[in-house]
Amino acid sequence: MQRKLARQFLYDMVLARQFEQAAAEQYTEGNIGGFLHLYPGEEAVAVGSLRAADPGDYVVSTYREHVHAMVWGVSPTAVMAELFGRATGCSGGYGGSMHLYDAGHRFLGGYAIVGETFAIAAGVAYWLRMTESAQIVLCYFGDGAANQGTFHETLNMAALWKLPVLFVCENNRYQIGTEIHRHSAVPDIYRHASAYGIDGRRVDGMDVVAVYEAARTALQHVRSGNGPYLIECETYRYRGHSMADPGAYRSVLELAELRARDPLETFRQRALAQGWLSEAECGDVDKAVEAVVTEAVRFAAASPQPTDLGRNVYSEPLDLYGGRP
Amino acid sequence: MQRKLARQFLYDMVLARQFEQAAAEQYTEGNIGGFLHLYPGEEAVAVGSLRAADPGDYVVSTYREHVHAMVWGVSPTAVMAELFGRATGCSGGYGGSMHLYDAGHRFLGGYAIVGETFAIAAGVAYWLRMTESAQIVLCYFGDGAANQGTFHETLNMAALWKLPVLFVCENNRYQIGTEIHRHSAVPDIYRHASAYGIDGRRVDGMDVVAVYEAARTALQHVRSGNGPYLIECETYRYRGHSMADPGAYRSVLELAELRARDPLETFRQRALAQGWLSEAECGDVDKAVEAVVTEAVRFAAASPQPTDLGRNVYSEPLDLYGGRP
Amino acid sequence: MTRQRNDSVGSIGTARPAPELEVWQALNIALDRAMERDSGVFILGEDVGLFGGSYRVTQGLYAKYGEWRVRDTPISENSFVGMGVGAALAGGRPLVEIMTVNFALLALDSIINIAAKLRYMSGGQLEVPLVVRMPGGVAKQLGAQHSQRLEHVLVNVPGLRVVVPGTPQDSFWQLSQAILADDPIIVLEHELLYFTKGPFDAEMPAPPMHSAAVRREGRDVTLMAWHRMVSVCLDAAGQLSARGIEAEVIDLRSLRPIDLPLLRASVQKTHRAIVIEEDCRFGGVGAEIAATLNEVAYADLKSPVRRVAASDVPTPYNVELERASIPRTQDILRAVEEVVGVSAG
Amino acid sequence: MTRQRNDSVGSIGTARPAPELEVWQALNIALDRAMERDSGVFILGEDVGLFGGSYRVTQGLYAKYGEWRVRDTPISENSFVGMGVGAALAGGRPLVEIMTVNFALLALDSIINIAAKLRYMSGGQLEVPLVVRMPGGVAKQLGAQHSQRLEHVLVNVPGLRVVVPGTPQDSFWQLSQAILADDPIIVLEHELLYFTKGPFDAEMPAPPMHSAAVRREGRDVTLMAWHRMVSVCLDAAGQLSARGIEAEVIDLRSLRPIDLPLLRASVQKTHRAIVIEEDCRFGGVGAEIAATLNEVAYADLKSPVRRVAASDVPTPYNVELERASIPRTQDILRAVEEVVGVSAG
Ligand SMILES: Cc1ncc(C[n+]2csc(CCOP(=O)(O)OP(=O)(O)O)c2C)c(N)n1
Ligand SMILES: Cc1ncc(C[n+]2csc(CCOP(=O)(O)OP(=O)(O)O)c2C)c(N)n1
Ligand SMILES: [Mg+2]
Ligand SMILES: [Mg+2]
Repeated sequence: MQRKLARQFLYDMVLARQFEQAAAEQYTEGNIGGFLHLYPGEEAVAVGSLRAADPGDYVVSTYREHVHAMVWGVSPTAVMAELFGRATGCSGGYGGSMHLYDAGHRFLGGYAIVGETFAIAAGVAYWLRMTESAQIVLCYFGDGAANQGTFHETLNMAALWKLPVLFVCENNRYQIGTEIHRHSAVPDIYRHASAYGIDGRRVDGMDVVAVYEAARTALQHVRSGNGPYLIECETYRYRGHSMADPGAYRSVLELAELRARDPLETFRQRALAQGWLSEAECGDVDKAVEAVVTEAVRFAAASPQPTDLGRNVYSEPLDLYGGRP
Repeated sequence: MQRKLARQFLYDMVLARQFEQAAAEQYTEGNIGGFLHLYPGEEAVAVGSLRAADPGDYVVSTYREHVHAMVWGVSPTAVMAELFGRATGCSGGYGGSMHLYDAGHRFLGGYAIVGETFAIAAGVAYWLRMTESAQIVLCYFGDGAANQGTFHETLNMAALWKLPVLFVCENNRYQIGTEIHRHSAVPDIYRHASAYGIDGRRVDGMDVVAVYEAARTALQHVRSGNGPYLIECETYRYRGHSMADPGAYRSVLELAELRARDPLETFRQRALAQGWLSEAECGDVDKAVEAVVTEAVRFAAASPQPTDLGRNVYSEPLDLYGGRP
Repeated sequence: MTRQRNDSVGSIGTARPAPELEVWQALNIALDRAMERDSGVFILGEDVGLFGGSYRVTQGLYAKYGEWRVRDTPISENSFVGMGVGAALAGGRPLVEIMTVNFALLALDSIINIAAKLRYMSGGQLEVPLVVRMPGGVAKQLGAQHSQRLEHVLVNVPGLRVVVPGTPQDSFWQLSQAILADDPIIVLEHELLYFTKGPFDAEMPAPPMHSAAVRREGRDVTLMAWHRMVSVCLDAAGQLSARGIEAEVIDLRSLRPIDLPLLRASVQKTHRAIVIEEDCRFGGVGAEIAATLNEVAYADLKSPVRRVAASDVPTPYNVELERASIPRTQDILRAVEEVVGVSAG
Repeated sequence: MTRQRNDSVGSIGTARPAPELEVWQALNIALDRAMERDSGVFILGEDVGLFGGSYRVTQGLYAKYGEWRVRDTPISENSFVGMGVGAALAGGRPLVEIMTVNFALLALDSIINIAAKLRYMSGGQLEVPLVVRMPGGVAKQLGAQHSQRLEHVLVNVPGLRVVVPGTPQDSFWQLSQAILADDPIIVLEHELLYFTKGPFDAEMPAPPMHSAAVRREGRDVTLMAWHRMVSVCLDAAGQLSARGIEAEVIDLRSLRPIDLPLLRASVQKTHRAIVIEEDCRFGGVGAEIAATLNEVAYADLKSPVRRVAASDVPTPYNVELERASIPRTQDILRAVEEVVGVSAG
């Protein structure tokens, strides 16, 4: 593979890892509030799939979306500022960690109610298909989200109308504290696709190259007008569900086993072994990312608070009492 | 097969046919109001499946449930009286055609919002399983209902916890005016079962014996603790969706083709040919049913109206203002 | 994500000669004109296409605009409303028909927790020009599950606007205005009004979408209502007039926002007010109107604002009980006599 | 379909020595005792079992009663609430926990169009002794989608009862009473109150489930609130007292039905009343209370009932804006000064 892409993968994953680490620290220090869902362990999924897409495509993600936003072009400073709730955040400080948006990059969020991403993505795809646009939509969801009725409803419609959506399942085996075998009768999420006549396949979500290759094939299929496609990425989150969850329901062994397959480290070793990247280049990436993350935190901390409580509720200010004095 | 059962099938289907015919007439005369969804053409489904169940089992049906109620033991007079909205109706005149109930017979309705039957049935089954009861639940739903999120959510839970439910799909090819190929990406409803690891099969819903045999096998499976089972019955409704719908969206040819396979007539011919029933017996059934239906209409028309608007909202009368004078 | 800009409502397309129309026809014309004018307007809903709509509102549009712009959906309310939101985000002007308000209970997450909040949550980057139409109200013996009213649920939600046209002219005006607006707007229609006739002029300039209208002038008491209850109020007003009591009848037309200035002005004249609603009294829309009017027009009121509302029961199937469960002319007469009596004494 | 009959709340099980407890512990004890007493009581919800519940309310019950009586569900709100209804019909006393009120938007069909209506629609044959617990309110920076309040939605529904315990004692009493009742009951809990401490005595006889409680006596103005707003009112009352204004603070405890007699009695004494709510003002529960109190206590009131409520915006993430979006002590002080001023002048 090209060195350029290899460097990109490494950069994205290092950024993802360091950014989330910084976010965790800032949360602990009280600079970030609310629910904070982090991505360590799952980096290969967002990076591999998004890097396979075209910049003109749309992305719809969940509340665990910091990394998706950044890989899709939202600057780390704008994301960190949003976590800080500042006016310079990508949602102006009104959204928060679970509600990152960037209209310019067609990054449409950021949805905190499990299962919402399906219909939003399919709706965008409906519009793209109706207007015969060449763009497609990437829709992310977790293993737990697959049990929500909207999964079924939306996949049926997406298949029925051959909508250009790539559904990417981030199967990290858990719905908060409930392990997949206890929440899904058929834990092989990719197998559900066939119930709608949709092509689905499973890929090692700890291997960024595998995810990238699978996503390319899938996107080719979707972009050619063959309708939706579903990829199930087997991955794992190292941390608890959110900063509030110690993740005590998981065994130390399980965690160790998965950490041994760390997507970032395995890729780094492979890149070095294959000669895609040199030690020096890897070192440069680490340094570059460190600077970016440090700057993101500095920028966020130095940014102003939003001050207008009532704006953006409607297209123009609306007086509920029609001009009440 | 035994003559007794054959006579039962014939009686049930003739009653179903004649009762619905009478209901249509009473609706036209203005004695029945609201939405009236009739069953002609689909008789073999309710009759074949319910006659295969044990009287102690529970039944949960849709708004097209007059026949299910009667086959399950609710008297035709009580059903007709309910359609008339009278106090003698099986729901006291408060429910109407779409809301027939009979607690004594464990006939739990009568649900008018498409897709509601799944969870209700699974909930009853959960209780039966939790209390280690030998009873099971029969859950009816249409082809259109299979696209509702509750289908997916409930089948997953029913499979996950091996709940004793027999899901019976009345696939009459239409969701009001929308033909199945236009509402389901995979019109083979029974194939959806496998997405949950549930056994599912398709049966000729115009053949009461076939439905009965399939239901027996399925019930055996369910009752033995193997979890849910799904039967898709391919059937057809002769009339429009409800009395308000002329059904203009269907071709005359399609209708003729299906009428040629009329479940009632084909069974009658077969029963005669096989010697299960004699002409005389068939004639007796027609006469007996005619008397029952005539009596049902007379009884309904002669019955009193319910008069108390406020009863049965709560277990005991509740003053919203806590004793407001 | 560029979205076509639009001209004003009054001058849509070309006139059709139609002195009197039924509500469904007025809605149909509004849809047709909006779709002709703006190729970004499209319809999603159950049986809106080939079947022509349960209440004929979308009749003819499938043949004229094709399946992509008039899409028959499966029974998947929460998801097809959510798809409407997605399409709106991408640049479209989707118009979702929920076959009846009762099924909207399945789609409230898409309406309340997505459509209404996205503009705000995104710091103003995203907009959701979505129109959701739903027939509702208590019709004729449809039973409890098909008679659920949701006004009280929707009016409380920041980000939504709720209009309740009851005449052919208002139906045309307000639906047209809703389609032109850039916010998620709920258009509640009443199942018993679709086939009622009324004057119609597509060229008449439209009043503001959220303004109320005085349907009958009077000096003694103000009756405020919407949808079918307006005609019940007019009926009561007629009978009251015979007894020398002149009731002013106001059609609210919009429930979020409400046209409080008009209500105040009326109360300043009549000094007595009653809200009549088909929804249940406890926590209904009438409570908001009464509470607010009591606050802002306290000095003008001779007695507190009264409410005449549906009985606190699920809607019974029996025809007599059903009638008794929602306000009838006599209920309004009784209430008026009470307030007029009270304040006279 | 026989269902176990129950003894009264006051005498459940045996006492545990616990002078002061946190709300979650009181709820936990109520659940434990109900499950010990009645084998028909069981729990359905996300992470209620192995995980012990997001707010620890079900902690320890999975180990004690097993997976059938404490069931971890998939993320399928509408269906597992519907299953609760089915189990209740068959003879059980299901207790469904919806992880937070926000997700209840997905389950409203099961709650409003099934649970609340079955007894009535069936002519009284069926009963649905279902309890649905949901944590809600505006917590700390959870963002707009996780701060949706649903009081206004639920109080309007015939067939439902809605209680809003805010103290450990009330949480124990009202949850215990709800489990014993034979109607579908919604128990709304507040996310910020779970870990607040308060006196607790499991043996103290319980007051009626739907009664309100006077938390502080006063003669000048009545402040009515529930959940976290009660403490905000008490804070304001303390400051007012320093200025010679004695506010009476009432904890509503129940929103459907409401304890109007108590509110009336208070207003007869104070002649001024303000409803304080975390929900949005327009069409909120406060509107019902204000409208009704204005009607029945008109003569006693020196000024119309006021409302202090959340701003009409989706809840912002930014901490300062979030605080400003719901009533604070100073907002109550301002409102009190207004009514006292107004009525004094
Ligand atoms: C409808 C709904 N129910 C419950 C929740 C609470 N909740 C937030 S995340 C989550 C688990 C989701 O698991 P999964 O889909 O696998 O995504 P993951 O967090 O593992 O990435 C739950 C139950 C929610 N946000 N929305
Ligand atoms: C949630 C919901 N959406 C829409 C409707 C209106 N409706 C009533 S029956 C029906 C078609 C159902 O089709 P199917 O499930 O195949 O049952 P059938 O009527 O054919 O027996 C529709 C759309 C409804 N009652 N509930
Ligand atoms: Mg997961
Ligand atoms: Mg059908």
